Amino acid sequence: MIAVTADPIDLAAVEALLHHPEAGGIVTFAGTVRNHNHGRQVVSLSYEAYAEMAQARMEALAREMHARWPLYRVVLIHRVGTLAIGDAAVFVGVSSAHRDVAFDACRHGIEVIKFDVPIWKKETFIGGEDWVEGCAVHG
Amino acid sequence: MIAVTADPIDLAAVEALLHHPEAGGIVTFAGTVRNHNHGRQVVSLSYEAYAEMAQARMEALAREMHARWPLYRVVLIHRVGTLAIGDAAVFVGVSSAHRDVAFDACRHGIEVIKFDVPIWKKETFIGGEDWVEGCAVHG
Amino acid sequence: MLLEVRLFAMLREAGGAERIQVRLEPGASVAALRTAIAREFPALATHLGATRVAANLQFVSDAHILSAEQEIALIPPVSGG
Amino acid sequence: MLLEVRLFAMLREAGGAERIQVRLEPGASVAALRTAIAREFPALATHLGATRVAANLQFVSDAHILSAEQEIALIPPVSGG
Repeated sequence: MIAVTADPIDLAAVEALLHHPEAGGIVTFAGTVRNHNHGRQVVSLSYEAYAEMAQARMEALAREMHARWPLYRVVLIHRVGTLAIGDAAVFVGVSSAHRDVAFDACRHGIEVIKFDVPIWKKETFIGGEDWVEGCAVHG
Repeated sequence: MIAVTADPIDLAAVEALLHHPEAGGIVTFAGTVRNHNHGRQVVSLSYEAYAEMAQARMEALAREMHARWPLYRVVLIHRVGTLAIGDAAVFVGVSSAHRDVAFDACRHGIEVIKFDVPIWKKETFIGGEDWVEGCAVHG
Repeated sequence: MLLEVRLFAMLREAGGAERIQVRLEPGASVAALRTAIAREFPALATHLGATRVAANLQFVSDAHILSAEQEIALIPPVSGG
Repeated sequence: MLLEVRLFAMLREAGGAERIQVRLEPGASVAALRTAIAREFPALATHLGATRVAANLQFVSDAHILSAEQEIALIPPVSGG
């Protein structure tokens, strides 16, 4: 499952997708909205995506991950719209026969999403709102 | 939450435990029962624990993890008893402000559990059953 | 040729629009697009150094040759996750 | 002193019991316990090389001094996860 979506991430459902009878290890990363950033009190975050390109880039990422590591399942989800503190904004999950593979692939997945998928985060903090400084360089 | 338990691992409940308003990243590892091992078709697994020591060792591990990395929450669960293919036998989850920390701590957690917590796995495969060869050396 | 260029996030706000139109010679490159935008859209100019260009949903280099059939977008520094 | 030693997994099955009793001199070490078990419980002897010893829920070295108040266990190679 690869998705750029306004819907909340249903962790139980995505965990179920990751299960595979030959998989021995499932590693997941959930990026959640923090209540602070650079010393500012964050009230909420809103994410804007170039949705078609983000979806295409995440699908390409999943293919790259499958080509590079022996994975059974890859789940990549990024939310768009307004999120509250504690909400999961991004989810990366992989299953593999081997835990080292699963850790490496999951970590790679979130790194590429952070550096290379056209999604932007705007913080609403006490006293204003601002785009979060992002990553310009290819990761 | 640190537990050696016969109850199934409720992934939604443990994910909820890992959330913290200051945490930006949650990394989890779930070790699931595979349908094969060393070329044998596995029917089920059963885990036996030295329960008091396993619990104490996992509680000490959680303290070690908190001391070594800036973590908000640590969840360590290992099941005992008979498990079916696909069941999660072990779960390690951590939350931190930083994803690198969360990945490193989670990976350390599962490594220590595999090498250092007194739990033993017996495989039932087609044609017999046997204890799985384990780790004798301190990890 | 007349190109439509999509804007997002801080570029969309700086430009005050979701799309801009840029006229270039046929066969112009991404580098030529950057030069034209810097000249014609001063509000976007300061952002262009850190901005990547996408054509048909893929990042392209400054040497990439553009055409009006391609979907073109400016991609300011991303901050997902 | 008479020590009770807990057995688990393959050791429990090899020994046919959840506990064994081993008589040692007061102040005996884990090394002495290993020697006594190897002599008195041939079914366990072949497993001892890879087996660790725990006292009061912690792994202890061969130099550790045992007492009847400690909860002592043999820990064969673990295979959790």
